[in-house]
Amino acid sequence: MELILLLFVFVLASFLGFELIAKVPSQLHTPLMSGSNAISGITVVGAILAVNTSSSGLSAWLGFAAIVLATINVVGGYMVTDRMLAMFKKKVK
Amino acid sequence: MELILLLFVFVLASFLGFELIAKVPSQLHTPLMSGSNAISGITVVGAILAVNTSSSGLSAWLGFAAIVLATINVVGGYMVTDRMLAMFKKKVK
Amino acid sequence: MNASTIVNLSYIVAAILFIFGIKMLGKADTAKRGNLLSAVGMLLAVIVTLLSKGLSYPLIIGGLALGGAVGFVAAKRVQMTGMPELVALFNGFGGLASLLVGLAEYYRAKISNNLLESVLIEELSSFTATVIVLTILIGGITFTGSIYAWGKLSGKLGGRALTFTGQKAFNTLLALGIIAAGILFSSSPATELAHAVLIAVLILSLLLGIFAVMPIGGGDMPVVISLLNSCSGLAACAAGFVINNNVLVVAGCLVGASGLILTVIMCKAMNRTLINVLVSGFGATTQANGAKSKGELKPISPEDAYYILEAAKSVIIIPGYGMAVSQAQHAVKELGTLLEENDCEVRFAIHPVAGRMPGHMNVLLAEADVPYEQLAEMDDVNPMIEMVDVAIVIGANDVVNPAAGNDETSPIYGMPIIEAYKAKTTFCLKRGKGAGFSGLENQLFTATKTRMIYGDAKATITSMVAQFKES
Amino acid sequence: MNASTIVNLSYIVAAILFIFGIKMLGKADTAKRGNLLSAVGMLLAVIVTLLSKGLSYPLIIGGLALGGAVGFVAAKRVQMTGMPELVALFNGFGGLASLLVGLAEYYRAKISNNLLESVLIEELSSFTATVIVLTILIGGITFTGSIYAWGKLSGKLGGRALTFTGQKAFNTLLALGIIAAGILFSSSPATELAHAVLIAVLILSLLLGIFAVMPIGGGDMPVVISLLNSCSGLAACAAGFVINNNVLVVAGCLVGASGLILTVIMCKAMNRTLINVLVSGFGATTQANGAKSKGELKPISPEDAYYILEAAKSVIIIPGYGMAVSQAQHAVKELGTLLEENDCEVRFAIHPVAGRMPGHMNVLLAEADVPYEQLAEMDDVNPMIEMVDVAIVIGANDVVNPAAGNDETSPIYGMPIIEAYKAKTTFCLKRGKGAGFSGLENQLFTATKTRMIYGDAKATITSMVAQFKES
Ligand SMILES: NC(=O)c1ccc[n+]([C@@H]2O[C@H](COP(=O)([O-])OP(=O)(O)OC[C@H]3O[C@@H](n4cnc5c(N)ncnc54)[C@H](OP(=O)(O)O)[C@@H]3O)[C@@H](O)[C@H]2O)c1
Ligand SMILES: NC(=O)c1ccc[n+]([C@@H]2O[C@H](COP(=O)([O-])OP(=O)(O)OC[C@H]3O[C@@H](n4cnc5c(N)ncnc54)[C@H](OP(=O)(O)O)[C@@H]3O)[C@@H](O)[C@H]2O)c1
Repeated sequence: MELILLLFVFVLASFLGFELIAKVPSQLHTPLMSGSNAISGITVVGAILAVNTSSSGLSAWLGFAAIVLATINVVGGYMVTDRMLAMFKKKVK
Repeated sequence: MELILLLFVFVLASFLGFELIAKVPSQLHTPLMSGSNAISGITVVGAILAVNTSSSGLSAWLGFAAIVLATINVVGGYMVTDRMLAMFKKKVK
Repeated sequence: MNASTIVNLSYIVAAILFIFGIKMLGKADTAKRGNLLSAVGMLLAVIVTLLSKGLSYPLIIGGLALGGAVGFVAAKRVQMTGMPELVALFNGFGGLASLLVGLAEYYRAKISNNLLESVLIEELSSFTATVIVLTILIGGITFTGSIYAWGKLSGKLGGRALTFTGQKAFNTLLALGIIAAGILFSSSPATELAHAVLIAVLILSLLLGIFAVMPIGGGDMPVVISLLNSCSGLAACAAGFVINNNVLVVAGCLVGASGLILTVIMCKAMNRTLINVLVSGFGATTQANGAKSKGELKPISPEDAYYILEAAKSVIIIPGYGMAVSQAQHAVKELGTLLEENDCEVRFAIHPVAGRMPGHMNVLLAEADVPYEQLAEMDDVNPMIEMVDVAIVIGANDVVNPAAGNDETSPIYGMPIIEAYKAKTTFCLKRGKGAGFSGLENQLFTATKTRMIYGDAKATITSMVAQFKES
Repeated sequence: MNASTIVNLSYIVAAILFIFGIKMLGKADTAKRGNLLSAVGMLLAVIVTLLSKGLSYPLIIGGLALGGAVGFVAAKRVQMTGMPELVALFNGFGGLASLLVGLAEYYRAKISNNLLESVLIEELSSFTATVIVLTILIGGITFTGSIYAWGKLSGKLGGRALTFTGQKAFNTLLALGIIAAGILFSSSPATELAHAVLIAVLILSLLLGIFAVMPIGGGDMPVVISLLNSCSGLAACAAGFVINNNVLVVAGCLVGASGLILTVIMCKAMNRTLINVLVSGFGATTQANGAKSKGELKPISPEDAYYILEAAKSVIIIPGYGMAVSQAQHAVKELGTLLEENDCEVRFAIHPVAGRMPGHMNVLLAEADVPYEQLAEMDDVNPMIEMVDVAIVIGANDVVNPAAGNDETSPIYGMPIIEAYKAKTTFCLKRGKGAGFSGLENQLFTATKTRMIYGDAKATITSMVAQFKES
């Protein structure tokens, strides 16, 4: 049952993702790509959960590496997107 | 956990519902309303499940009434919508 | 893969079909297929549900057959103009069905010797109890609200908004009563008292549905129906939470959300907010507002109108609710054809909220086979309306009321209108001095360039058509 | 409400913030706030996750700090023109992180004395095993694919598409190998062999990422990055299935779907299909195609060009990839200002796929403070281009190649272009006879009305600017 629900969540989120993006002006494609790339760094949550006291040395270190990489993705991703969008801001005024 | 997932499903479906409808031409509002009204007859599934051999007399009859009403909604709803849309069809050609 | 997995996967497929269905319903060229697709989804959901174990088939098949037959006949028989009402009726049935599903689930958990002495054999979690209350509440409001709306639209109940002093306070009390009873039930669904409390929720909800719709004028019923449609989706969704069924949750919620947004879109087209529609008592209290129009009505006969039309080189026809009431669309189409044969350019100007349903005029004119190219939107017509020889207003009133543009005290101030008053001559067809949906006076009727043609719209148009044919 | 409920509800809130964030990123005036909103969602998700029980905080905080610092510095330092590469790099990291999460979950279920002799202390369900394989597969492809794309874009690896005979067969073999190993692992994740099999999946996936991107030309990298971005979302989603975490599933899936649709939109703007981009080896094999152009190149010096520009009353500037390469945007902006002061109407014509990223030109020109009103879209420029005195093509090639319109044998046939060849005079700035991204000849360069101005775009423009200032 839980699995089915996760599948439902998957299907709905997919459709929602499609609907949200339709008709984005082309100059926003790059920031959008970069911004949604930052969101994919959500895997940092999984990485944090992997580093718990019960996990063996190897999986803790794998988790650590995952945290570092995912955080680079998140922090860098949001900041770069913000910088790109700041340019557009300037243009509009 | 299951409840949380159902909530997730609820939230995603709501957003999806909103996104799907944005920008519908006004002449389609009525068929759309009627068509989505037919979908709300999905409660017939719940009604069917309520009429099982283990249910007491009262709840079986309640279920029966629910089946009748929901089926009217479903069958009538889809057919009326179809009739409305058939009119538009004619118009286009 | 066991049976329940198959059922659940089929539910997912059904949900996907609903999603595509709704999406396709939003575009003119895919709408029909979209409706079909969603019907297939429904069929799939029903069929796989029938595969579940332990069902009492005789009762179920009987119910499906009975409901299907009634729905079929109703949908086949209904006149085009009666469709709004029918949708309201169907919607009410859907709400009631969800309510019954919630109620049945409560009784299932309860063995009743007689209705007052009974025990709850299965402990209902307070979550389940809460969603049962919600199902009954939403389903109940949807049911009576829709039936009342149906009554108003079909003219069985007066169309006017009914208000009485203390109405808002009364409705608030009803709502508070439901909330209190709901909390009481949810916190201890297993007690003796709980059953009575649940029945109280049921009755209060049914009442609330009636009293909430009462102060809303008949013309606003489409908005109400759309909102109630959203509610019936939510009721199905709540029922889904009660019996833990995904497809009910998803499909119900899709309808709930899309219905709500559609309602908002409709309100916007009338330049009003949803709140304003629901609580303003529009149509009951606004007669007094707005500037009084001065000047007199100048009636002419259909014969005189015919001579003017015969000489016209361009005509715009502006249909409204009155055309629907008198079922004049076929006669109107014929008049249009005759005018064209007489070398006159004919266009139909469609206001988005003319009539009582969005697209009402489009549907009627489509039924009468008016070619698509002759239909024009408000925004396309207004800029060139000054060059038009004759504007024929057929049973429209609010949608051509200049007060919307120039009288800030008018309740419809700000609504975009078709500027019929700018045409060189304007004919207004109506039965008498009756006001339009908003109950407002209309200065268009007393303008110098306007001529009134009294009588039922169909009769008037038919007589014009006859004149054309004779000559 | 216990802790886990709070965490889960916060995840729902985070997901809602992501949804709003993505939606708002799609509109110019809300994009910045949308990005912020989605960042807040991320922060929320991370913070509530940190409240979970039994975490090893030193390692976690260290990881967050280290990653945050690196991300911060990289994002601050990067040049505007280097952003595409950086996004690719970040994307690769995200994919690798998901891969590691999947791997860690496997090792968590396993006590290893040494890597070869170990036991699975917890039975992995075959579902979990399958999603672990998927996480590693998708994450692996994303990682090496993105790194390779980064290498191509930043010029560290040659930009050309690399093809070799049997490439498709080789890639198919790799994919088949992964599938076989994946099935083997999923069906018996507890055996001794399983560990080795999983490592095989890992290595093959990493290889597949490289070999899948190899045959794609540098110019198509934006499309590839967008696709890989979609993949990294799916990898996060798969990781969510592995550790049974909703927010990973939802957020990952949103990114997966929106990334895919964005990819398709990009391909459409180039009038190509996704499949064509991925497997055609575009840029490696197409040099031979298309009609040979006849006629000769007519170079002039920047000085001569200056005299023509001085007399021009209207100028259109068409920037392309070359402007980005030479970082000429500031000089171009200055030239535009000087031309305007000289009483000449100046407009910038932006082709949607000019450059190497969608919106590449917009970003560069915005950086140089070119006013918004001077930017024009292709469709607005083309109808009036015949009246333009001078069109200055700055490092653009494919997007002004008339073959797209008139040569059916050309691989870019059908792509909409800016019709620079219709202007009264056309200047083309490029370094030499180098071809454009598609490797095609361009008849515009040999047209009678065209003059070539060779040299680095920035140097050329700067010298023109100097001339203007001297006079
Ligand atoms: N379309 C929608 O979705 C929608 C939804 C909610 C509300 N509304 C509201 O409904 C109104 C629609 O405006 P409208 O101009 O179409 O209609 P209206 O303002 O309701 O006016 C209808 C007119 O038709 C005349 N009429 C009625 N029966 C007739 C008959 N048999 N023959 C000839 N004339 C007849 C009436 O005058 P007599 O009584 O003198 O004949 C009246 O003047 C707007 O105020 C709009 O906001 C529309
Ligand atoms: N924007 C996107 O999202 C995107 C994505 C994928 C693919 N693409 C593809 O990329 C292409 C973009 O077309 P485009 O016209 O912008 O570029 P292009 O076709 O790649 O041509 C670039 C031109 O710039 C010249 N150039 C390079 N460096 C220069 C420098 N430093 N100074 C002066 N000129 C220089 C090159 O000639 P020399 O070598 O002789 O100097 C070349 O002619 C299209 O084919 C499009 O399909 C775009």
